[in-house]
Amino acid sequence: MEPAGLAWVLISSALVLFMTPGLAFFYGGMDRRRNVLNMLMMNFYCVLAVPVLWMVLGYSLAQVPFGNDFIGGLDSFMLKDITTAGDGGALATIAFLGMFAAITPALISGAVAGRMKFAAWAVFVPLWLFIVYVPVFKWVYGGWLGQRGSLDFAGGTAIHVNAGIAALATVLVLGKRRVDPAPPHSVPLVMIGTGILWFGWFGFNAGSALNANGQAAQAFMNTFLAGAAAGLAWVLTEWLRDGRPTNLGAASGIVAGLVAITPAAGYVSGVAPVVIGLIAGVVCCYAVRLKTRLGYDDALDVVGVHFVGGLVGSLLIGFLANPSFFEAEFRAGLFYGGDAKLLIEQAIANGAAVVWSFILTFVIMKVLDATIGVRAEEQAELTGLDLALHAETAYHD
Amino acid sequence: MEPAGLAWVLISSALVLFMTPGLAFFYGGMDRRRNVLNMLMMNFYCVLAVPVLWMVLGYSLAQVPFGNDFIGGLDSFMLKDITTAGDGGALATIAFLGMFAAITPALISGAVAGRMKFAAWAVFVPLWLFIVYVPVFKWVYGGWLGQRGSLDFAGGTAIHVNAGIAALATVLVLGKRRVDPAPPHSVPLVMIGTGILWFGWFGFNAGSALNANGQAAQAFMNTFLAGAAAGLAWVLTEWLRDGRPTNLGAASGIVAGLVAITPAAGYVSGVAPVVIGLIAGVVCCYAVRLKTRLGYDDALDVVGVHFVGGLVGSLLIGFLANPSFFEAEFRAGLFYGGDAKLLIEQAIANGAAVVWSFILTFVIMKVLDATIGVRAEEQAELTGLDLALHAETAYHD
Amino acid sequence: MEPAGLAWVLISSALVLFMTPGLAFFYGGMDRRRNVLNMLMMNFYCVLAVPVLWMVLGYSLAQVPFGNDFIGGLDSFMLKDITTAGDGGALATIAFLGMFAAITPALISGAVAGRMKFAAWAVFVPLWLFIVYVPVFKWVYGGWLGQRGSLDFAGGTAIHVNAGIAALATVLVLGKRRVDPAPPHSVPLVMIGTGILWFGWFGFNAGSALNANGQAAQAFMNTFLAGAAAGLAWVLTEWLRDGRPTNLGAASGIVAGLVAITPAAGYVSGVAPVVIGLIAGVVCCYAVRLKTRLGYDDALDVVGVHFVGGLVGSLLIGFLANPSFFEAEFRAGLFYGGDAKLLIEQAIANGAAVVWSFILTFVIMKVLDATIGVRAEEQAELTGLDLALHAETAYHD
Amino acid sequence: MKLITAIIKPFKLDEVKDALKAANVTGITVTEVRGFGRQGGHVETYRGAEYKVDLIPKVRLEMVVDDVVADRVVETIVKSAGTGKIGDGKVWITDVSRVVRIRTGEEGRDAI
Amino acid sequence: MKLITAIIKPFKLDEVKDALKAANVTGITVTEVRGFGRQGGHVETYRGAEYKVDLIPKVRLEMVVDDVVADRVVETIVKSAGTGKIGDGKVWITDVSRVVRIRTGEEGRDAI
Amino acid sequence: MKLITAIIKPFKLDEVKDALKAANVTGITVTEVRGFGRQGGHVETYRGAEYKVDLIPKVRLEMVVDDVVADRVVETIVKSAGTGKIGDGKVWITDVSRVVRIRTGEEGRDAI
Ligand SMILES: Nc1ncnc2c1ncn2[C@@H]1O[C@H](COP(=O)(O)OP(=O)(O)O)[C@@H](O)[C@H]1O
Ligand SMILES: Nc1ncnc2c1ncn2[C@@H]1O[C@H](COP(=O)(O)OP(=O)(O)O)[C@@H](O)[C@H]1O
Ligand SMILES: Nc1ncnc2c1ncn2[C@@H]1O[C@H](COP(=O)(O)OP(=O)(O)O)[C@@H](O)[C@H]1O
Repeated sequence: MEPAGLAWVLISSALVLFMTPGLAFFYGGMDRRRNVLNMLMMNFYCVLAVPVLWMVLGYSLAQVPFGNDFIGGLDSFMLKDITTAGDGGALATIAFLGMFAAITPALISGAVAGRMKFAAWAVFVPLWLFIVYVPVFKWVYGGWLGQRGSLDFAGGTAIHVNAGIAALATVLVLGKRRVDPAPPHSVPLVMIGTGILWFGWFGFNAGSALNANGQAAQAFMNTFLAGAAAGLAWVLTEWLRDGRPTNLGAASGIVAGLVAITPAAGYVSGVAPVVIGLIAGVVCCYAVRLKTRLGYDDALDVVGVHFVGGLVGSLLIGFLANPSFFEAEFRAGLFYGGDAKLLIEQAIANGAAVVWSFILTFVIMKVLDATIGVRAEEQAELTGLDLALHAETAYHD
Repeated sequence: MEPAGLAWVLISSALVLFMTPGLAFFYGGMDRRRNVLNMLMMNFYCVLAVPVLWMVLGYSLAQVPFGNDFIGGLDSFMLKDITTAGDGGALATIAFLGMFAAITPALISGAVAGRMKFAAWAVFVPLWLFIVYVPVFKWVYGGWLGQRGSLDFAGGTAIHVNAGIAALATVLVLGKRRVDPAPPHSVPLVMIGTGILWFGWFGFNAGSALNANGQAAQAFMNTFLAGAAAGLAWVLTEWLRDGRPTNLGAASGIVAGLVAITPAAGYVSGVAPVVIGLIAGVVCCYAVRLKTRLGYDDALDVVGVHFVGGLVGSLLIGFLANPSFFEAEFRAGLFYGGDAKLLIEQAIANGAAVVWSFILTFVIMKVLDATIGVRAEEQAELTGLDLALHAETAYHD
Repeated sequence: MEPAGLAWVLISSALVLFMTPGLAFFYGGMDRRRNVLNMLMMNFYCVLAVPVLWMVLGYSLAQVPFGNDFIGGLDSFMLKDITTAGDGGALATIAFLGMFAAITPALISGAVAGRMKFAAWAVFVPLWLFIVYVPVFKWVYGGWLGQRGSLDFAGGTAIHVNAGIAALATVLVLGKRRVDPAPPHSVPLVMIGTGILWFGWFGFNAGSALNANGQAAQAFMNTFLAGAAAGLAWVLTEWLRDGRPTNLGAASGIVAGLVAITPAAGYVSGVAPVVIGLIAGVVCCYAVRLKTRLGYDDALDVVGVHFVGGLVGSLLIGFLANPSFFEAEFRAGLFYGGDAKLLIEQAIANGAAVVWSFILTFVIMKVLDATIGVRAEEQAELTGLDLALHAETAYHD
Repeated sequence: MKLITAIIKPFKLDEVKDALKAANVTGITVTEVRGFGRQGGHVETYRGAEYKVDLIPKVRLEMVVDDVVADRVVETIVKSAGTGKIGDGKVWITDVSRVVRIRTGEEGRDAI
Repeated sequence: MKLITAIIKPFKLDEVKDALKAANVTGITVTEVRGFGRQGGHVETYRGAEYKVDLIPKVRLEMVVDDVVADRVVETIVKSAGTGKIGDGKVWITDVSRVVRIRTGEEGRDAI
Repeated sequence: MKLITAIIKPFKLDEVKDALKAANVTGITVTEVRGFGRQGGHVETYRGAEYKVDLIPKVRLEMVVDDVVADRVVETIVKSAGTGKIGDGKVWITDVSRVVRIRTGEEGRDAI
């Protein structure tokens, strides 16, 4: 990797690291005052445990050798044989991917808010990382799904659809909260998280070019436009529908747009990011209501935003992928002279990820429930998880 | 653009994007508890609506063709014909400038705090963008003001003076708040905003070199020194004058210094940034009191900090511009062997911007007031805009 | 410096600037509600005063000429003769080092929380900068300690051990708080600070390579792994010991690991950062209890985290330094084919820094106490420093 | 008229409120308070240091009611606020010599 | 002595405080409370889900006053706190059998 | 039974609480309040503008106690809460006609 590319990948990695605290605040602000620390802890825990696991085994299983169809091997166990070769490019890439591995399970925490035993979460994260995240990541990047020609620039399928559907499985095992949902305990904290997430997402998407080049610049532009367009769409939708434009709507729309553009960021151009953003904003604004229809308790709408948003973006690639713009070798979308093949591959890739992720996440949760138990005690849930599970209270005089 | 320059412009763009949430927290913390979400929403709205407008038409009118005196054209409508050419430099520059377009109207929100109808703001922002920001930006960058030789490195005239005087016009139409000003509802939130703003301002100023070079490095150094010097000057001034050094004083001084150095960042060197910072810090510390003298209700001192600070910095260029240091082709300031010509051009440029911005902002506000009305209902103002306009409350248990 | 290196050093400098507000929130959240603004102000003051002092004299005394054993000279007084030469590399480096100079005294503020007169702090910071920080920094970088072959990549000895032991001296002069310690007034604010600190620390450590190269990439990876491993170690330690995993434990562990890896970041590789992190996490988790044993009132554990963590990391270099990995010319650690020489040099370097820093900090504080007094009035301490010293209150309606 | 003051557990607030509404209590004023009592407190741990918190969050309800219904209202509160666990709280009654509705100036029974 | 308790609208606090000062009330204790009553509450919307908030912010004033002035003080509050709109609040009086000023130990009239 | 209400300085809370425990007061309810009185307020300065804050933080304690101990409890509070400086606060007593422990339904003396 040349120095400029390295500088870009390094700063992008730092931006992605910053996203996990951002996600913690985004979720934590939406949570109850008495549960906010449990939410922050579930997120920070991911960025404590996952990097170590990634260094030891995760990276090796997820990427080495790149050609494997389903899973890597032990060639890079403990980062064996990784040197500063290529001016550090290999190291930077491993760190960059490690940040992704850390934030993906963290995404699920929003769904289980307010009722999961922390000890169960502490075991769930490593299990989910190796059983669900690593294989799906491998399939998509270098593995059978990628080889078939499906596209996922920065992790729409591998990360958002994957974590989003896993969130559904977790809450189905976990069951509903004993207390009614409450309004966000601190909307300003939600907005702090949103600002950090958008800021970090530029590294997440544009950094995925793994170089400082035209594709990175377009991915950057797409991240800018899709986040804005989706936020605007969500706010206008609720303004018309509910009568008021809200901060939480703006925040949710921005995130929905960023999720949707993630798989497409390096493959679409021009007006496409705005189209993707607008569609994702409107669709997710309605999708978050599914839980009341269908009756699953996805506390902070991980399914409605990450699964739905990721799926929308991933499928829209089938229409909007524009290889000629990037002078690159990937299939064109239906609107850019391509045939239905790409759309089909996108459907297959997401279908495969959904099936694997849902089933195995469900199994993991069931096993945990049968062994250590996944649900917090009733008293803890009623009087607050922060005190019961962490012996802390968020705010004092 | 070469890869290193691209990496620098991309990260700088992300930093500027981050500034709008930073500004939201800076203002929101100073606002009342019951109005904070309205303030955050006014700021976030800018970063939702403006990027889309910028992509569609704003950039084209503001920059293409560069040579136009007063306004661009439609050549880049919908970013038509923009490619990844030049390794993505064009795309990065458009995104970078789009961030500036988003934060400029947001600056005005601090003046109208606590009494403006959100629907009016939602219409004001696009109108102001196209009628005031885009033309003034064009005049300064490539247009008649720039051609005459006035200097504005990162937007002292085009952004801060422009938004600052517009803030005055808006509050003159809007009128005073019905309730007395209150102390900041959360000084820590103000400081979070301040930290983000300073951090982002390095991208704002040093990124404006549009390359990773000596000018960028000096602009970076200037942003560091001027922010510090102005914060120090403000704190010492109030310590002597009012008897206490305050956090809000430090925050206000930092921002005043950053505003003042913005137009000069790429044209001054050595001790100059400290001089500019010290002057801006003292002057703005007194300027924020003008509103009580003159009786306009500029809630969070947009005039006193952005208009005055921007003007101070822009005029000081007339004394401190140092082309030989940069081995570049711009006029020298009076203290660096230049004649009064540069100072005069700076005065003309700011004068032109002030006249246009003030008059047209005033007209826009009057038209809005005559049509949809700009002022929130009395009840909303008394009991809180968050609930009345956004059906949200900032903090819950 | 080549453009890519410049871009990396510039963004790294911005990241380090962002760390001081981050530190302010990390400390401020742990402080009492009625003292939080005093804490924020002590930190922000450092980033107002130090940059100006650094530009005027600090840099020159700390680095020019590089060869001096004990202290620099006046050759770069007021940044005299600094040009954009080398594509701005010199300027970027001076700014980068200035950020370090600003945050180092800020580290001490955590120890004196809740009882120090702000006027005394305002004088302490410049005195400590020139009398303690600048010389020790010179010794380590280019001076006699560095020449002897001790290693300190990003400031373990020069910054963390130095500030950590100085914190001990300050509290010994200052005495104990009149009121019992209280729990953190806002754990979410602590976590915001933690997120910013970790994010910024990538610039702190990886930026210290002063180039975008393999060493920067490894330093980045080490910063990632050591922060995570230490956070994990602290959380698991307290989970076993106290029965609960806490957010403050995670935050403290992350910072402890980042402190410990700071001196080693560019000299160790592979599993070493995880080892350093795990050791630092466990050791510091116990070290923070020393104050109750030994009876000094280090309010927010600057000694337990920065002095101990920095020392642990600095000494572990003696075992883990791995020059062959970096194809560089420094001594190898005991586990990498080196002899005890490096470990001895590390001990000498830290010993020298500790003796100088402790004694002179103690003297400075004694002199201040004898002249203007260092301790706030009892009333101020009981009813809150924010109001008494800054005429501000953190939170209002 | 009587003033009924009740200290209850926070998570019981909605239940009690609904029960009171059902019992035709037309107005209640609610205050977040902290209470010390038999329940004792809890311990929080920060960096391994234990902080004994013996004031625990409670909610205080006060309502002015007509004499005749006072006792019934008390029973309603006791029934709806009880969990049987220590810390459920107290209810007490004090006399009110005059009550006025600010909006109308109405007094006594008409004021509530 | 009498204890006068008033529940008012938050934005009326300053007005009422000034009126009471003018009426020589020398001391007031103010509590932020939430109230439920005829006024009903409001609805907040988050992600399209409606949250009915029927406890609305109010301010509670309490002041111990001399018997002879009690009624005048009540009128003062009623006058200054009223907006004529629903939700203005209540004022009520209860008897105080003893009052002490902590600083001096003074009792009764001298204590307030 | 008697209801004792005390307004004290916040930093005195622990001291008073301990003194009351020592005096066998088994339960106390604590509220954060703001007070206006002789003490006057303070001035805060933001961007050079002065804000007069005449409501200063205080803590309100209320406890229902048996008639026989009421006066002793008052003395306990006065002693432990006093600093001799203006702003120390007040204590007052009102009558309670009925008190119930929610958990058990116990009344009167047994309820506290
Ligand atoms: N004598 C009292 N006066 C006022 N409030 C009391 C009194 N005793 C208890 N309380 C309040 O009731 C709450 C519960 O009381 P506690 O003794 O802990 O449990 P229980 O009510 O089950 O006996 C306490 O936290 C306190 O707020
Ligand atoms: N019976 C009552 N006892 C105690 N507080 C009451 C009572 N009724 C009303 N309040 C308080 O007064 C506030 C206003 O009362 P409400 O019935 O809404 O309007 P109004 O006073 O105009 O009839 C309520 O929010 C509540 O805080
Ligand atoms: N008449 C009163 N009724 C209720 N509370 C009062 C009264 N007078 C004072 N207070 C409360 O006591 C606090 C202290 O009273 P203040 O007059 O300031 O000092 P002191 O008690 O020493 O005379 C006030 O802030 C207020 O909260």
